[in-house]
Amino acid sequence: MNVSFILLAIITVVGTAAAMGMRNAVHCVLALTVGLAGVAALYLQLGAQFVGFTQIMVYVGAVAILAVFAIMMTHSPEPAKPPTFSSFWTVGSVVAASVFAVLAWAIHSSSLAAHTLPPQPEVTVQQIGDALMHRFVLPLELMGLLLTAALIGAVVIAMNHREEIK
Amino acid sequence: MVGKGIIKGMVETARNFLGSYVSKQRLTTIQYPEERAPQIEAARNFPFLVFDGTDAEQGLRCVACQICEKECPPKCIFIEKSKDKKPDATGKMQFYPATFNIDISVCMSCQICVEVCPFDSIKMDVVYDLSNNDRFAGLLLHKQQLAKSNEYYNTIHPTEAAAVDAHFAEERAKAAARVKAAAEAKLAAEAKAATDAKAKSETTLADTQAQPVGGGTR
Amino acid sequence: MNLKLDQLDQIFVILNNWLLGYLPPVVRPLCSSILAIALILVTFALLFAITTVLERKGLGRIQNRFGPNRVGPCGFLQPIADGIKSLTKEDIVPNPADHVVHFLAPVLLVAAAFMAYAVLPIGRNMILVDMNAGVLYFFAIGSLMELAVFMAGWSSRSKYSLLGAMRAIAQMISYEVPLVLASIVVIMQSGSLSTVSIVNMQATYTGIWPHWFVFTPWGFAGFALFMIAATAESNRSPFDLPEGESEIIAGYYTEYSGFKFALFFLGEYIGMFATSAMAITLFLGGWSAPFSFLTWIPSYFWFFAKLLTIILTFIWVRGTLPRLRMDQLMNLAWEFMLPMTLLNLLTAGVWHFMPAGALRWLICGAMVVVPCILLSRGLKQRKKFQVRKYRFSE
Amino acid sequence: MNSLQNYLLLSSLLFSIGLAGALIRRNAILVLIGIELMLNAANLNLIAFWRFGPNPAALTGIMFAIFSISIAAAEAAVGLGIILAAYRHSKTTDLDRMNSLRG
Repeated sequence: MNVSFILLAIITVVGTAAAMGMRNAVHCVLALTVGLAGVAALYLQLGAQFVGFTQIMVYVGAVAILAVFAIMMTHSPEPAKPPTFSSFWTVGSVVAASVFAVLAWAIHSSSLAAHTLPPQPEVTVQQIGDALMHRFVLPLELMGLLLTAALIGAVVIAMNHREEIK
Repeated sequence: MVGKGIIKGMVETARNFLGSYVSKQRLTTIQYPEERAPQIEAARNFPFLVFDGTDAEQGLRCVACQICEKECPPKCIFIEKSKDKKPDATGKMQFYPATFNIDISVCMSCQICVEVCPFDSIKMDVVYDLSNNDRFAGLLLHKQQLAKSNEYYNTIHPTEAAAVDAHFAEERAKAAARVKAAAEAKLAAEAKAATDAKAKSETTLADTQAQPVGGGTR
Repeated sequence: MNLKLDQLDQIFVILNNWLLGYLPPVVRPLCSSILAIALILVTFALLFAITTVLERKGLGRIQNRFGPNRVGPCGFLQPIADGIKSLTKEDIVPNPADHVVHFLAPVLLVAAAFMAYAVLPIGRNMILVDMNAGVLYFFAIGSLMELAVFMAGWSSRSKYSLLGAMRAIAQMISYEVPLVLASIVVIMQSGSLSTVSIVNMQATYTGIWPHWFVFTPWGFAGFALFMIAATAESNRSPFDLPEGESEIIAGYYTEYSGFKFALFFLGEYIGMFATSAMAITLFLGGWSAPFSFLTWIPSYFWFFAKLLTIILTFIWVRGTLPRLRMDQLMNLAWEFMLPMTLLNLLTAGVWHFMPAGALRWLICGAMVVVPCILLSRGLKQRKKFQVRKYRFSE
Repeated sequence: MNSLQNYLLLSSLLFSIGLAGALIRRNAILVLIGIELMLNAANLNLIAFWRFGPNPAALTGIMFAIFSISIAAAEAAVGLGIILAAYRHSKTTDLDRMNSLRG
């Protein structure tokens, strides 16, 4: 286990844990960006440059900003702070912990530990583009369709229907 | 077509940019401490005291009548009257201010002191860079700082000063005429007295020898 | 002679290698990066200083004023005075502000702005990291700046800051789409996301003319769209609504003072240089000379000459155009820029598959110009871009 | 040394954190973020399996991750749109108080 992995793992786990545990929602999102940047760095460490940068662009540049905007727009005027966690937080954390325990047990007991790092494959953007345009052209088209649908859907859902009110 | 106006504007600013290097008339800014914008004649900000001649102490027109002190709305003028007297601008013996202070941090440049002054001794100045490190003592102007010559007044407000000077000349002429008239009257009175006395003596010489020759000048 | 000029071109590379020769081989990569990073930091901070004074003087001349002319010869030492001033000013943090985030925002902004230079080729063989996905890295880093802007606006707990941040983020997100789409034409044509190979592709000549992408219909349109989007992305006038001082004081950095304010200024300018440098890399041939007989002049000279030209154009535009309204800004992004960039993509595709010749030029030119005119006319008729009418003047 | 197991453990930890967040947070936006985190954990798994797998040249893991990121982005956009619509309806993003079917 090398130093960079440990460092990135710590950053990721601390960032995401803070994102789920902090009181202020905006702080949560900022911590989330740290955690997701850590994940992106892990991708880079694994040699997936394209995915790493896409991760930063999509999560830090788009999702975090969107979430922050949503938090700002749904800022409730009431001064009393609602409790951070829901009423059944004990149940929730027990479920999450047990999920982690099961997964960890499965990983630990599996034969995957035998795998060691194979030589770094050379992944150029050209190869990714070729793969997207040949082998994965149908998923790509579907993805385009999905994103268009999501774009239109999000606009329609979030749009203020002022005409109806009038 | 969209963009025509943008190009027009860009050409205009480019012309300004290059033109400001070529022709100095385009530049409206004045490099302040070295150059100063010419002031119009009606410019005014804080009052000063006018003196005639060369000696600030002797020629001061102010007679410490304290009207300005009373009229000043923010009460920024402080005058202390002298014990002795000195001749004023028209040669009459008058008091003069032993102390004359104006606190220009209080002064509101209303010019009321100038309006009420019957001796044309307080006028408005045009010096505007009066900033100072000491905001109390530095902005309290004393008589020495306030006193400025009539020539200076003539340079800053020529028309007004010319009118004041003409007025003073008239006053002085009147005063001189009065003095002259008084002197003439005195001379005439003396002469008359002399002739009267002579005549009297002539007429009364025979009657009464004991009449003394009186002055009768007063 | 020729050898010497080559050496002049590569002088920084040679110097770097010579310096590293004295070090043990283990630390060489680390020291090489540190040297390069230090050089970039110093160079672009210096360029920032020069730009501030050039901008102030240029804007002054455009408005028939002198501009700063007191400190040093012709006022060129003004940035030093400004730096001393901002360093010695009190650093005021509003009491209700979120102190940690308030502190981190300018740091993140400047760091993100400088990080973008890692993939910008400043000269031949002069690049920090030749990344395979360089252009993608650049845009990913650009999105970090939005986060910094949000942090600044939100942590100040001031309505002006928040409004400025909201405006800035809305604007940056809206214009990131045309920015990326305008640069995709270059990526399509060069078949690479690596900035080095994009520049190498443009650094060839037919006769004396270079193969810059800007000298093609799609390249020219892409360059124009990229520059408009870059102006908006770096919050420069006429798209400087986030800091519209007549409405919201200074936008998201209203509550900053002293050196943090200077950092915001620095970050903004460094970001502007980075986007300009990206435009140079993508469309203007990076460090390559404009004519084949001028290749003997060092490559970094050409890079900085181009960068300075773009900066001066930015200043010129700032001195000319008035600020847009928020709805005009958004309409421009979504109703003009986005369709135009998409059409430009199509044009680039057509260009790629047509045989070279006059016909290709004609068709591709028409494909760019005609929709542009039609679109602008249509939007004008729908009163989306009307001439401003002032109710109370005239 | 830097084995697949570590990456898998890390990703399962991320998944659990995301799951915990999605289950116990009251703010709807943070619940959505928890779901995003779970997706990220899956992505990390995909990349790790691609890297340690027998045939990295096939790029399948990378493709899967790219598609997954796109889906996550779409999901975030639609999810936040729904949250905004719900907020406009009930004036809260607190999930414990969004408990009536009638708006």
